[in-house]
Amino acid sequence: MRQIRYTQALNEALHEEMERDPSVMQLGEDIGPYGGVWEIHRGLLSKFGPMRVRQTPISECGFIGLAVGAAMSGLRPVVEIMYIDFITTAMDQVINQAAKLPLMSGGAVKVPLVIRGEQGSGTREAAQHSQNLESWFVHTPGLKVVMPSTPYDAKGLLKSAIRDDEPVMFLEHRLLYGEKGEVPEGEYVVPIGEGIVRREGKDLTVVSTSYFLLKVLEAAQTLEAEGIDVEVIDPRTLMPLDINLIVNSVQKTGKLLVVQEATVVASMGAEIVRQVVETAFDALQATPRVIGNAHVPMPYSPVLEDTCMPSRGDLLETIRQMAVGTRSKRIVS
Amino acid sequence: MRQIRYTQALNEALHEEMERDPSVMQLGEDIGPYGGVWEIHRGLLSKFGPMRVRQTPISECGFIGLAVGAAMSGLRPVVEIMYIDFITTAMDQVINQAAKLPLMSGGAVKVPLVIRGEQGSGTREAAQHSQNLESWFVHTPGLKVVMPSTPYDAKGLLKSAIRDDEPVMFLEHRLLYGEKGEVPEGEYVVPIGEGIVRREGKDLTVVSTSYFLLKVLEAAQTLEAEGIDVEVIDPRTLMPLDINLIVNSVQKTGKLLVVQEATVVASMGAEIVRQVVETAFDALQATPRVIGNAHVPMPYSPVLEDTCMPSRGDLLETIRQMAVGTRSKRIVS
Amino acid sequence: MKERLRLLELMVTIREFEELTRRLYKEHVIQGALHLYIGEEATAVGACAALRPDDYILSTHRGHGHCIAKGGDLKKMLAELAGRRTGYCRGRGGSMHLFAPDIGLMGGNGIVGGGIPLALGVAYAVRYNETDQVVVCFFSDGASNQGTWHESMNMAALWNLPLIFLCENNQYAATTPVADTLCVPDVARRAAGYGMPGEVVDGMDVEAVREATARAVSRARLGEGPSLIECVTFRYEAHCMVLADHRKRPKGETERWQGHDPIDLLEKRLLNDKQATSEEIASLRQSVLDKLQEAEFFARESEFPDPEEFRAEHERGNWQCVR
Amino acid sequence: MKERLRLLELMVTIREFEELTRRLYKEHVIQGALHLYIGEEATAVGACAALRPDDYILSTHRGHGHCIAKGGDLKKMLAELAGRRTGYCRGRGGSMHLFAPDIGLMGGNGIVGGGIPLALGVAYAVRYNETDQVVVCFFSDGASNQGTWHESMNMAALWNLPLIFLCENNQYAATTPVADTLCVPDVARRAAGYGMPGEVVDGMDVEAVREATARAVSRARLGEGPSLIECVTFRYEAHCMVLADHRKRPKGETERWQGHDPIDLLEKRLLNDKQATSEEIASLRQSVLDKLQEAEFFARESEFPDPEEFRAEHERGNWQCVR
Ligand SMILES: Cc1ncc(C[n+]2csc(CCOP(=O)(O)OP(=O)(O)O)c2C)c(N)n1
Ligand SMILES: Cc1ncc(C[n+]2csc(CCOP(=O)(O)OP(=O)(O)O)c2C)c(N)n1
Ligand SMILES: [Mg+2]
Ligand SMILES: [Mg+2]
Repeated sequence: MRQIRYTQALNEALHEEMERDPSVMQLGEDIGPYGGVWEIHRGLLSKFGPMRVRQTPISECGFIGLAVGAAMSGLRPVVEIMYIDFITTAMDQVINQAAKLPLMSGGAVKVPLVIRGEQGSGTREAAQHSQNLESWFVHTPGLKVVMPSTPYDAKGLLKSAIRDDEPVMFLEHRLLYGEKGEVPEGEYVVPIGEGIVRREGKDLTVVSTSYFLLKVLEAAQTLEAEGIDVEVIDPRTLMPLDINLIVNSVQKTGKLLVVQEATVVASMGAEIVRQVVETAFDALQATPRVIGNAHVPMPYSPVLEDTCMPSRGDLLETIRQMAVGTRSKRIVS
Repeated sequence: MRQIRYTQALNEALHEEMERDPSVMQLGEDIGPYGGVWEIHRGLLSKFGPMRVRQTPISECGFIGLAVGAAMSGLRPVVEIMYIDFITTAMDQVINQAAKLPLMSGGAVKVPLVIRGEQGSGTREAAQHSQNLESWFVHTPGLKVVMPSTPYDAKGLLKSAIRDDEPVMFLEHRLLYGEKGEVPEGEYVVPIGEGIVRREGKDLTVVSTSYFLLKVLEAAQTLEAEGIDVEVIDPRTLMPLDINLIVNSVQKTGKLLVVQEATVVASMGAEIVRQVVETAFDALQATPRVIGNAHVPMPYSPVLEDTCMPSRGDLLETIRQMAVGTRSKRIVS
Repeated sequence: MKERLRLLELMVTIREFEELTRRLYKEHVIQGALHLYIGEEATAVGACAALRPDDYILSTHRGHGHCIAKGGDLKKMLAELAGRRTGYCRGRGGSMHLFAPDIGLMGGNGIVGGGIPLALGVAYAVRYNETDQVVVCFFSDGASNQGTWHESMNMAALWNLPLIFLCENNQYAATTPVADTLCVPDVARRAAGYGMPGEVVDGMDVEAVREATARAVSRARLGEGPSLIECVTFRYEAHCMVLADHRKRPKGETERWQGHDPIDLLEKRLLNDKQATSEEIASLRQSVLDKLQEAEFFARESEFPDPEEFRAEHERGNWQCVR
Repeated sequence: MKERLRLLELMVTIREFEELTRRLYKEHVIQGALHLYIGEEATAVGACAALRPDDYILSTHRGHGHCIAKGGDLKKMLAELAGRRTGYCRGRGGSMHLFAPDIGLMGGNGIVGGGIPLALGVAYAVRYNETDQVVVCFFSDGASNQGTWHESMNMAALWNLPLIFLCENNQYAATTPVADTLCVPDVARRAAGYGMPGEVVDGMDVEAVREATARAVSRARLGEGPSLIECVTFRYEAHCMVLADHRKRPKGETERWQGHDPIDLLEKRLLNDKQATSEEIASLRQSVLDKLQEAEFFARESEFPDPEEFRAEHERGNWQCVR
């Protein structure tokens, strides 16, 4: 099958959905003639014109609000937020408007809106350009949250997100943009809410998303040689979460490790632990764990950024410990 | 000891701290002649004048930013946000500025800032005025998060927050405002980061904060008659969290229930479960649980709002089940 | 003449509706937040009188007047305020969140300034669909100092959207007088910074508001872009039911404005111009009261939403964590 | 004459500093985000020339020029850009986040428009402390469309703060020309909506910028409140090191602006007015290059921060979840 880049997969999804449905439109900074700073909007302006491909001023709150109002009126806006960090300037429109109006209106209006953008650490851009904010959105009722890790999923999930009648936060990772993967020609969608087993194994369940998933898969590969057999699950969607897939895996392996890039406290990782503990407490044969970025604003200096993120070595070590280490000896009355 | 209202305790803290330290100032809507819509600023304007008690336009992003800039310059601003829901309009200044600049500047600037305001559900004000957002702030490195449940703690913790050199999110609950409690005359502080055992018990550890704590204590009282002995812990501060206090209690009771008003997914409750599981897995004799508001934007209608919040009955029932119900039968290899 | 009576009827309906909600609030039939529009009737009624049924409006936390002026159903409104399933939002929104797309009302908003970008989006959709509808975005003096206002003014002008920014300058934002929050004497003069016409009108004069709005509407319909209209008006009552800020106003201020009451003003005109008699006006008021009584009855008798149904509807509600 | 040479020296320093950072970026000595200020030197240098050392400035993502113009230490700057412990922020901030309170620089900012309310706060503190310092808030055309700008303009005027809003209109926000984002021909005309003086100046003419700023500074020092100055300037280079937007500009545009280069302009004046010879200018440039070489050496030789120390410093870092 042909291999294309993650950004190209997104670009194809946009082209196809805009062709399919005249109510689909794009909003965002620099998405016009330049085609977006990430080049995901290439070719859209010339094909669909400025009403449907609207390059905006740096007024995130205003244009995300515009998108919400347009969505209430029957359009299907897809908004690019250049770095997820900037969503802070528009949180009111995301949280109090997009997420709440469908319910508050009693269904009188729908908000079929996609807010997509990249997030992530590891590029030495310092604390205001390095956050992973999925946990905020997962915590907020009224939003769906999607985090595709492959070009295939990026395209298929973006198409699903655009067709969804609820607001969807579509979170990419800028270090995934250059990654290539198999993407078939022609129409397909990946449904929102379905996770996938990326690798089968029996010793330990590792749940991971987005860019970190690649590192987890690589670690799993490495550990195979040591006889450690890791099952890797990519939820792909965080809200709604395919908890059954995770629980089934933990039922098998008895062990859960969540690996994420977001800071850990009150995060999606903590949530996965909560849900697994709540539904499969008795299956757990070791303390479930979450690893992720340190709880500090991300420093610029490469050496400091590196110390704030789980390294390849940290990952290998954690998996090793959990897979082969002493199991919990507890006997329950 | 004298009994005063929660709002009065806050008012006293503001008066005392402004008297003690000329760099302490107030910012917020309607805090001038009217004394704040919650009346927490009574008497401040006439005593300290408009430079120190600055009533603002409805420009939350601007005046919270003002507070950050003023804090960088050596003042100690205390900002009132009328409902925590409105912080969405100023998230950038909270998250990307206040929380990050101290680190990003390498310590060149400090941001001794308190953002205080009330949150909560239960007053039929619908989805845009009913959120509990502590989990977002806990998830964000660079912020301290405080949630006092009694007038005593409100006063003592507000004084600590004002004296703290880091930005503190000080989260109140509007249904606590009318509550009275013992507050001594004269100077005292409650340190940030110390939880408290509100009630000793041996059957079950319940962790709860803010307004829900009152309901938990009442439930514990009720259940005493049934022979159920509940230990109730009020962390008071969520970041940093006094996890030892909680873990010690769970070591004793073997069971953990977190009761909160916030929605549960990716919340502080999930975090407490994660931390307890991680540090005291073997002590757990039953599945730890979190209960809280439903994962929906809060509807207005009283019957619907009630169905979205754990009721007194739900609370009693959950505690009963956990305290006396079948324990986990799992035997670990 | 018919039209003038209609304006009067709408203003009286709003005023009496508000009086009724006040009573129902005291009885706890209405709960939560309730912001009365009394004193400001001429702005909603005047502005909406210049609109077609298929034009849009976006409202605020103080939105009953806007809904009535745009043709809202009193029964559905009151039922919503009482949290009933027969309400405009099936009881989910309440007073600050009336949505009625069928009459062009695209929602109230509990976030001050939060509705302004939504109006921008509705206007964008109008242009997208190439219809000749227009959108009126209501907001008050307080909201004009929100960043959303600036961003929306700029984009509306930039893209020439059929959007009318209608400022109801009622002299206060909650307890705070406008002079304490607005660094210039009026909001309208800010329009120039966006290359937009900006006009101050007497917001107590329903016909003046209608005329000013009609001018802006005709520009917008012709594709000539957005306008800003500032209606100078006054809120007679407390900011909301739990504040008593109106008691602390400068002595005589409210009375002065009441001397220029929008309903009185139009009544006098009708009488002066011999377009109506006192009796006709009295009977108009009575018929309004009758309709309101019916609406009250409807709201009181309506069922509350069914929690079971609600839970079933919201499958992501995580209900096992509630009970 | 001394003063004019000093202006030239600062502008040359900025330009050469930027050329150096570009080289160091290609070598990965500098990483992450890097926004060059080349072409805009006259605005920072002109504005800061009107300030006292104890006055404040707030900067942006494109902040090297501001820092140098306010008297920044080249060594500490470059060390910061290279992520060293000897940098202004001990390596924690990087290019977009230079903080140097000792010279009055209260920080760059990675959020467009994010620094404007901070400047408001610094100006508020100045008034609070009753000193006669002033604050200059740098921002570019793109940032002027953020809500924070409006909110800050209003509050600065409302409370008469000693704040100068200094817009560096460099014609673009990333790849987007200003005409696509600003609904009026210039930012300065928006000042009237805040009752503030607003002035457009040639941002390539360092002396014009200095004079305009000096007028605003003297107003501010006398307690007469804020001003808005719009400097018309141009960014010659790409938005940042990872975009090549400058290649897609209309043909000849960059060259036209380069024909009005701020450094050339001042050099010509110095030569014309016989205040300097070509040799003197060449040697000034050489001395700048020497200083930069020293700074480069310093940065390269400086140690990186110590991760252990960093972890110890941040006890709430939750380090057990990292490794
Ligand atoms: C963002 C935000 N800040 C504050 C509030 C609280 N609040 C509700 S109404 C109001 C006053 C609004 O004033 P204005 O815009 O003039 O409207 P008016 O009440 O006069 O109609 C305030 C401060 C809010 N709802 N949203
Ligand atoms: C809130 C926010 N939105 C978007 C960006 C991404 N971004 C960084 S610089 C820039 C362009 C800024 O334009 P302008 O304000 O004119 O400054 P200039 O780069 O011209 O100096 C953009 C869009 C950002 N950093 N912050
Ligand atoms: Mg008002
Ligand atoms: Mg620019």
